[in-house]
Amino acid sequence: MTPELLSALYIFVLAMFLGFAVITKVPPLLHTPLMSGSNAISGVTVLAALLVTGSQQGPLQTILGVIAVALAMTNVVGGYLVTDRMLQMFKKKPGEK
Amino acid sequence: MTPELLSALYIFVLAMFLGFAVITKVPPLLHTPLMSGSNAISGVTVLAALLVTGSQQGPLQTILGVIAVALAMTNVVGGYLVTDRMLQMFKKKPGEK
Amino acid sequence: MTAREIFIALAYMIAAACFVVGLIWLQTPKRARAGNILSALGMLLAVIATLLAKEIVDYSMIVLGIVIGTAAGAWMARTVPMTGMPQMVGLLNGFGGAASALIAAAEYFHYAAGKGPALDLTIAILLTMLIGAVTFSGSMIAAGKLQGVVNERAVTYPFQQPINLILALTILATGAYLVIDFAHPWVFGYFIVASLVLGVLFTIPIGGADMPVIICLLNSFSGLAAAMAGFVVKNNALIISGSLVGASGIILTQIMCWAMNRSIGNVLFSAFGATVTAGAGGKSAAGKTVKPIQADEAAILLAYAQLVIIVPGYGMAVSQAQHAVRQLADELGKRSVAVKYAIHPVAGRMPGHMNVLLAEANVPYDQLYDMDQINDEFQRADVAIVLGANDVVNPAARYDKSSPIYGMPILNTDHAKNIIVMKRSMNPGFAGIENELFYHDKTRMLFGDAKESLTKLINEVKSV
Amino acid sequence: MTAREIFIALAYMIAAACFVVGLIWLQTPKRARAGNILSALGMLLAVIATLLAKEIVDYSMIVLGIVIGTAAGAWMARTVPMTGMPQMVGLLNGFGGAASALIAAAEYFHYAAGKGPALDLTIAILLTMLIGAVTFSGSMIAAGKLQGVVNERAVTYPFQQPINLILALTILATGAYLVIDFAHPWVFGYFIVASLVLGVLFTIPIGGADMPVIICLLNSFSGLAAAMAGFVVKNNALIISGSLVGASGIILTQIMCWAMNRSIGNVLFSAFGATVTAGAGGKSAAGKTVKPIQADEAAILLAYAQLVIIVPGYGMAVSQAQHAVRQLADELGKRSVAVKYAIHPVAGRMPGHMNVLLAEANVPYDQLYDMDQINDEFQRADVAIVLGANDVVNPAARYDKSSPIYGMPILNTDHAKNIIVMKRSMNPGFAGIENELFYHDKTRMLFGDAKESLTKLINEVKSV
Amino acid sequence: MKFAVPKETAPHERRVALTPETVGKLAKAGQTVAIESQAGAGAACPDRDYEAAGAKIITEAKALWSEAEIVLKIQKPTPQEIALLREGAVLIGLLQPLIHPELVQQLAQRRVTAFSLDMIPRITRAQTMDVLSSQSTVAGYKAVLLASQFLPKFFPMLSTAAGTIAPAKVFVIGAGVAGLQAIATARRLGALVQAFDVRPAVKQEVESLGAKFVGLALEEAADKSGYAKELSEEHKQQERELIAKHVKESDVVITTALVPGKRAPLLITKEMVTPMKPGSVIIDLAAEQGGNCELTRAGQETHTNGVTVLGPVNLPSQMSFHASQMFSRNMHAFLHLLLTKEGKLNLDFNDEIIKGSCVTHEGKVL
Amino acid sequence: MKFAVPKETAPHERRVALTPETVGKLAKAGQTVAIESQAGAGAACPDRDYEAAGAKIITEAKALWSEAEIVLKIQKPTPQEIALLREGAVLIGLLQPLIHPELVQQLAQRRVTAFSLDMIPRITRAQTMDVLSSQSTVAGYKAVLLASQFLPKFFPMLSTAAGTIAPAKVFVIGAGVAGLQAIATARRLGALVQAFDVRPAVKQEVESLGAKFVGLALEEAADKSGYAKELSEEHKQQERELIAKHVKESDVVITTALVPGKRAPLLITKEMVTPMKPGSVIIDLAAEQGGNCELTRAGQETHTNGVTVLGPVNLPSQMSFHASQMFSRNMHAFLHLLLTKEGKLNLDFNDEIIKGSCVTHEGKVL
Ligand SMILES: NC(=O)c1ccc[n+]([C@@H]2O[C@H](COP(=O)([O-])OP(=O)(O)OC[C@H]3O[C@@H](n4cnc5c(N)ncnc54)[C@H](OP(=O)(O)O)[C@@H]3O)[C@@H](O)[C@H]2O)c1
Ligand SMILES: NC(=O)c1ccc[n+]([C@@H]2O[C@H](COP(=O)([O-])OP(=O)(O)OC[C@H]3O[C@@H](n4cnc5c(N)ncnc54)[C@H](OP(=O)(O)O)[C@@H]3O)[C@@H](O)[C@H]2O)c1
Ligand SMILES: NC(=O)c1ccc[n+]([C@@H]2O[C@H](COP(=O)([O-])OP(=O)(O)OC[C@H]3O[C@@H](n4cnc5c(N)ncnc54)[C@H](O)[C@@H]3O)[C@@H](O)[C@H]2O)c1
Ligand SMILES: NC(=O)c1ccc[n+]([C@@H]2O[C@H](COP(=O)([O-])OP(=O)(O)OC[C@H]3O[C@@H](n4cnc5c(N)ncnc54)[C@H](O)[C@@H]3O)[C@@H](O)[C@H]2O)c1
Repeated sequence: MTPELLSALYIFVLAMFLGFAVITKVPPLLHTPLMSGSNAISGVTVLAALLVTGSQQGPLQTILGVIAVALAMTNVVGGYLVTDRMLQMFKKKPGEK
Repeated sequence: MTPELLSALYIFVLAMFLGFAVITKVPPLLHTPLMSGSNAISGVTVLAALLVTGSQQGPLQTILGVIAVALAMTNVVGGYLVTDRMLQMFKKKPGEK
Repeated sequence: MTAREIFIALAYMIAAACFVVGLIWLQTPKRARAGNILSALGMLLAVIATLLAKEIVDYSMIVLGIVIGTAAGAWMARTVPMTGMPQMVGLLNGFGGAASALIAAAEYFHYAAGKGPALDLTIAILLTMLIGAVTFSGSMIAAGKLQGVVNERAVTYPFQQPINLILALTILATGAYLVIDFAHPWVFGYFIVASLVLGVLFTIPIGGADMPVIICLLNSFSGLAAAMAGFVVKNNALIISGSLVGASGIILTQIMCWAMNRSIGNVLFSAFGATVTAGAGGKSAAGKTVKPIQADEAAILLAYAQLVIIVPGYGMAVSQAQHAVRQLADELGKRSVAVKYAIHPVAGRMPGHMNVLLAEANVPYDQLYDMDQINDEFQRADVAIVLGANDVVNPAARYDKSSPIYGMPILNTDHAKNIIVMKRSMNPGFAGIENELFYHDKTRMLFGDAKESLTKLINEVKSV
Repeated sequence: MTAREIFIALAYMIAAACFVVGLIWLQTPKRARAGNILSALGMLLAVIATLLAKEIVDYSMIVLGIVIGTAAGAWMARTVPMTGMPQMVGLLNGFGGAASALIAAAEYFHYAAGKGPALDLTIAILLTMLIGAVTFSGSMIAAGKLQGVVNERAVTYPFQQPINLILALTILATGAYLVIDFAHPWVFGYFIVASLVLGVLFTIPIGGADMPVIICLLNSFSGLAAAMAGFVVKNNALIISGSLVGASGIILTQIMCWAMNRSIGNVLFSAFGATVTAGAGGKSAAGKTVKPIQADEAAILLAYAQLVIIVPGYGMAVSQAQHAVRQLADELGKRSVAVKYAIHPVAGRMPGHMNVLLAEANVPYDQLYDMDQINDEFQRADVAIVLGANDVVNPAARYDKSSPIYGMPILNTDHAKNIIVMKRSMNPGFAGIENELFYHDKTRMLFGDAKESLTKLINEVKSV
Repeated sequence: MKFAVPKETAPHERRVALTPETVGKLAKAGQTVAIESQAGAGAACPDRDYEAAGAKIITEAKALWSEAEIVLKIQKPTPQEIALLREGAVLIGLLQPLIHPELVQQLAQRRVTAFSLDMIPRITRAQTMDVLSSQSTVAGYKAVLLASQFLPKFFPMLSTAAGTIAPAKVFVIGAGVAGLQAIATARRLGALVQAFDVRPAVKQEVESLGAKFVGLALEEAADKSGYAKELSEEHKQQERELIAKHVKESDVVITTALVPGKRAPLLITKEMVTPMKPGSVIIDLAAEQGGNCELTRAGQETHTNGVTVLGPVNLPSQMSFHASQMFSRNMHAFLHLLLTKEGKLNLDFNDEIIKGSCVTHEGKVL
Repeated sequence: MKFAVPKETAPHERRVALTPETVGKLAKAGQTVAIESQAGAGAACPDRDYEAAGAKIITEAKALWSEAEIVLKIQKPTPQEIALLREGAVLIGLLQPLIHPELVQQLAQRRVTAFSLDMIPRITRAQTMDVLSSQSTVAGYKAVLLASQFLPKFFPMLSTAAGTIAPAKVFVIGAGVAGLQAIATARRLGALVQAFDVRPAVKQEVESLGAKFVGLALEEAADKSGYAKELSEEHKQQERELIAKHVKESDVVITTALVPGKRAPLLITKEMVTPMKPGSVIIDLAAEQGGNCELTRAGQETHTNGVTVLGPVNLPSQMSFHASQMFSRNMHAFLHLLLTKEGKLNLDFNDEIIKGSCVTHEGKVL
């Protein structure tokens, strides 16, 4: 176990903590948008895919990588757009103070 | 800038985030106990003092270190005990459901 | 450390901050949209920063992947019908899991060709593969169930437990083998297949009604997969965002289960999900089901309405909820929701029963409407609240000649766009007969004593 | 990595978790004590883990330091009177800062003896020194002001701004010098002295009433100092806990300022703190001051009371707060607080004015007490709420022969242990005269329309 | 059809069977309505309003009666009036056929089709024509006001510079329609209200008005139709003790206990009244059915030991405008049942309501 | 000291100056109290209660009057009664000296020390002895009940199977003590209440009872002492139009407008009454001071176009028990001021209250 890995683990644990702390009482009407929004974030794996694809490790890696990029990108783009569509119902009413 | 430092910075930033996220709306009556409680935590610097004192870097370091241990330990022990005294007023009443 | 590296590190931190704040904002209706947009901007920043990384030397393939992914994502999001949203989310989630799995595979072959990675890296790669694959296959089944492509009932099969055990052992064994000796593509292949099968077997025994919860859980998994991938490619942004999603997803799953009055364990491992709708509510003797609603959701429905009509009945009197209902009306009034009371001639147990109580609570007379004045307005109402009333809103009075209340004029509550019924149980009212209104598509039941429910509702409306 | 190291890393993580959860629990009265204990356990674990670290080779001095520190801390905590708590916290905080500064000094001399540390380490040492020293001297001044040892008024002196500027430049210059060339103990000495002076100058111009806020800010600093020390000794537990305290301390400072209706900037840089109490409330023409209270604090006072007596007056009628007050009473009743209403014979503007309204709100008759029945009970009341009443609780009626209300019997509100007055302003009532009750030591003013204040109060009581 | 509304001739009767509002509705539907001059005077409905609504004002009562096809009344007609009716005419009103068999006999002889509104079965569909409910509502409300007029005390609690006034204690016996309305009204005025009844459902109903229910509600005391029935001797004893206790402590007692078709139960004896505080008031709404209190004299005011006992007769008539309005709307709902869309008479004796309320038809007593 | 409480002899007066409760307090303080037999009968205070409280019951009025050192009355005494008084005796009651100068003259001649409770200055300290306030409270409450007795309508809104009953509209003119109490009582019964007054402070006071204030409150209409004063001609015109509009729309009008020492302002003319709905009721509480309505006849009931106008005289007497209780407590508070701790008379003419309320002393009119 390298100190590097140890630090990464610390980061992992802290981020988990943050994740737990961040979600509190969500009204059920927002369960689906919230899930969908955080699903889009989980598409962050696209970063790893980019690194794999771009670093020319070999043709196999590049092919797997480019598929991964495409899939993860679909997840990210689709995820954010779908969430936004769901959330349009909360547009502010004109009369509201 | 070493990767080690970078990780330490990440940890620092994440912990700051966590610190921000953790404090929400505190009733004024709890301002002082909360401050006092977190003051006790800030005595965590005792860990550094222990390391300095115990690692026999030299007589000067040891002397500075032992003073630091004593001060930080006062902070820790005094802080927690004082906080506890302040909080005794929130003991559950017998009649309460 | 170069300036570029510092920029990248900074960008990652900002992106992480965007994700955190975005998630927080997504929890209140008012800022949810902004939160989503902020989160998306964070992602954009993270992607741009990554593209600047010195490891990346060739952009051609990357562009290809990005273009395809963006196009596909945009198209899917544009075309999916509102009703298809949940399965869409499931599908996308599966893609994310698959991407992580593919990265694990790529890295596997990368290292398998060389001298094999360090222990921690091996474990990271295997975990990424396992979780990614489970996420992928599980999400596909879940989406399929919601879409109706896969049998949406809870599928049970013989020897379920032994099969699961064998599967788990297979994964463990192949994993251990690979840890000891890395370069065995066939063993890795077994590992992949076993992981995919695990995802399927994990999801298939769960009924369609519980799928949203499962997708949420799988979403948490895909976050974890991303975090593991972060360990593999040594990228802190991935670790942070991935574990953020992993943790928040689990909390959200928990909250969703609470909202259904179930535990996670119950959702995952019981045969309760055997019918499509059972998870969502109770069932009447005749097989009709009612849909319950919680105060928080009802509050949102009310807060975003234009016109709310309250139909008080004997239950309001029994629970002495007159003051509470006025308060709710006041609270809605502050949000410029119009509130009217529909007073049925025989609501309660004596002539003028509702008037006595509402006057006590100082409800202005000009908010009270009698049946003839208001019956045509129900169709314009976004929500009708049936507050401890029953017979006076029973549609059977209109057509069921055998009913003891046949011929009594009733309030057209069923014409409203949404109906929230507040009562304690499914017990009948004075006439002792069932009320089909409660089983109506548009009706949601807020069970509990009227006064207590109202108190909750007021709090929730305030916090919306 | 050895098993010992893994254990230590694990222990640190658990300790960090204890701190986080402890801080969260400290925010609700119910779990505050448990939170503090949890946090203390975390600290114990962290200390034990550190003692196991392989860097530590000699324990004798450590034991000495620990024994002294523990004894001192325990003794101080035991003996400090309740009223001395704030300065005690300030003092302890200063100790924490001093410890960090001492570590920086020790490390400085350690590295100065050798070939000098890397750039990042140099900066970390200097920052630890700077923040630690500022925390120390600032806390000492703050504690001194609260104790009355140091002049508690806001001390201003000529050329304040230029002096501060020179000081800042000194620190910057010596710091830069040390970064370039590390081994110059005298320069380091200047740096220390300048830092200490900065702490003094930072605190001395701020008035005694604002000291709690300043101590909170300094507490945040001492957390940062600990975090910096973590960078120096390369210890993640320090970084995490230190920055946790640093960040939460800033938020808490912000919240405390809000509670005083001030901004942080205003507290730090205005001459507003010139008198002892000005920060805490308004002032009457005669120089007397009133102490405001916010709904959340009032709620805690009420929620933990045994007996609350409500004194309604004309203001309740004007704001039509009768329903709200009954709700508050109900809410308190649920928490088994006894609630009584004290009805003065001439409260309001017509005979029976209060009765009419309270009956409308369905307040049970047996909670209403007239003056003769309740006047002796006030001394047993934990809180008396004066709800838009004024003349009927004015003690001047008892002894001030020149007062137009002299001779009128009044409610003994001033005998209660705490008094919360709810009115909109300091305006007088019907008789047009000042009311000294409002300036009483035990009295806190909850300004605002009675109904609105009550609504807030009800919410807060629910959430206590 | 030709409708006729005569002026009520019973003493102290100020109501009228149709108000101008209902007359207007009938006229619009093409019916002819004749009103006796000054018929609505006591109910604040002047002749000009009837004319404006489309009615014909008839000064001559004889002409009115003899020309009418349907006569709408509140109180039962006198023999003289019946004698004026055409054969086959329809008469609707509060006829109380069980109490007045001789009247029924005469109506049958004249081959009049007579409906008694008090005989309408109390089913859900009949609620709009339920005159017993509507008039009881008035009586219950009015009973409290009557009590407040005689009681030398305030109803509400008042804290004043001249001392604190204790709230009046009101005890309501029998919480049917009138009793519940009395409870509600007394509570409105700020009194402390307690109520007693024998039917079990009543407890919750009383509490739903914020008042207190006293005593044991006995399961057996209600029959299927929701009316009260008579009690066993043992329960009667318990009931007596309970009532005695609460009567003694009360400032106002309002009794409404009835058992259909029987003399009203005697619930308050002279002995129970004696220990009451001087100035207290008892309002006996059951006076016409014999009274719930031993001291009640229907239509009279008696004083015993400083306690006033009132046995008001026809209280609704004292609030003639709204009592008439409600009666008139009930009547309109009932007519709706008797007439076809085109406005012709169409008696469907399979209909529960028509069957239940018809007293005589084609010479036969039903 | 020897106190005496005669039976009130004015017609319809049912109150009594001291209730047994207060008699008990005086007796405990060592005073002798003589009560004329049956003095409290009208106020539900039987002789036995007085005896129990320590009073002597005197059957012979003459003896009572002539032996007393302090006589406590409600209404002014008759000349015959005054003639019976001992020289130097003290008489306390509602003497209205400005209206009855001849009475004052006679008292002075008899060298009686007379206090008129209506002359007590309305300062804070005097609130406990303010009989005008306490009796106005009763009058305001009673006025609404009186209206409800005559109005052929419900006060509250009721939705029933026999249609929806609209709430009664009540208009209160003059929102002093009586007016405010009337507003509160009418609101309790569920009426829609509007009120009008000329004093500016009244708007908020009316709203503090949940009712609606109409019209412009004019700054100038109140003098320092808080009483109303007369208005300028222009404002009177505006006032008339406003009142006419609201009177027309109302079911019940209650007027209480007074200007101290003057005839009550005439606010409602015959023309304003004519367009009112038949059945409407006007209660004029200012009847004794000449009336706020042109049609008012003090103590009588008049009917015009179906509108009933009542000018009740001495309404508090109709709620004799509590009116007496409040009066008696006021009286006790006043006596507290006149007597030393030992119970001896001690008149401190520097005291604002004693000075203000004393009418005659040692043969002089003050
Ligand atoms: N107005 C009159 O003059 C009069 C007179 C006699 C009869 N009636 C009859 O009474 C009926 C009135 O209809 P309605 O709709 O007002 O009442 P209803 O049909 O009797 O229904 C009342 C409903 O309120 C619910 N409830 C009772 N207590 C409650 C509480 N504490 N909190 C929440 N809900 C509560 C009950 O359901 P749960 O038990 O599940 O909570 C019940 O279904 C009609 O049938 C009418 O004919 C009226
Ligand atoms: N009861 C009677 O019969 C009668 C008759 C005539 C006169 N009085 C006199 O009236 C007085 C009654 O005493 P009191 O203590 O009831 O009333 P008060 O002395 O008049 O005081 C009322 C207080 O309520 C506050 N207030 C007004 N509106 C408010 C709102 N919307 N929300 C919160 N507070 C509000 C006012 O302060 P802010 O403006 O600062 O909010 C005021 O100081 C006595 O002096 C009595 O002599 C009584
Ligand atoms: N289904 C409907 O639509 C409908 C319509 C009208 C009335 N009702 C119901 O019918 C019931 C009777 O109404 P009502 O007012 O005409 O009844 P009522 O006038 O016949 O009797 C009045 C009350 O006296 C009570 N009583 C009888 N004997 C008693 C005794 N010995 N001691 C105490 N109380 C005694 C009865 O229980 C009843 O509540 C009520 O519950 C009413 O709600 C139903
Ligand atoms: N300070 C005290 O302790 C104390 C004690 C008692 C009364 N008061 C106050 O004194 C005031 C007078 O009380 P009151 O009831 O004896 O007054 P009142 O009986 O003399 O008059 C009754 C009301 O009629 C109004 N009025 C007069 N002329 C009018 C007109 N032309 N049009 C409309 N309204 C007209 C007056 O403004 C007053 O409100 C009240 O405000 C009362 O609160 C004060």
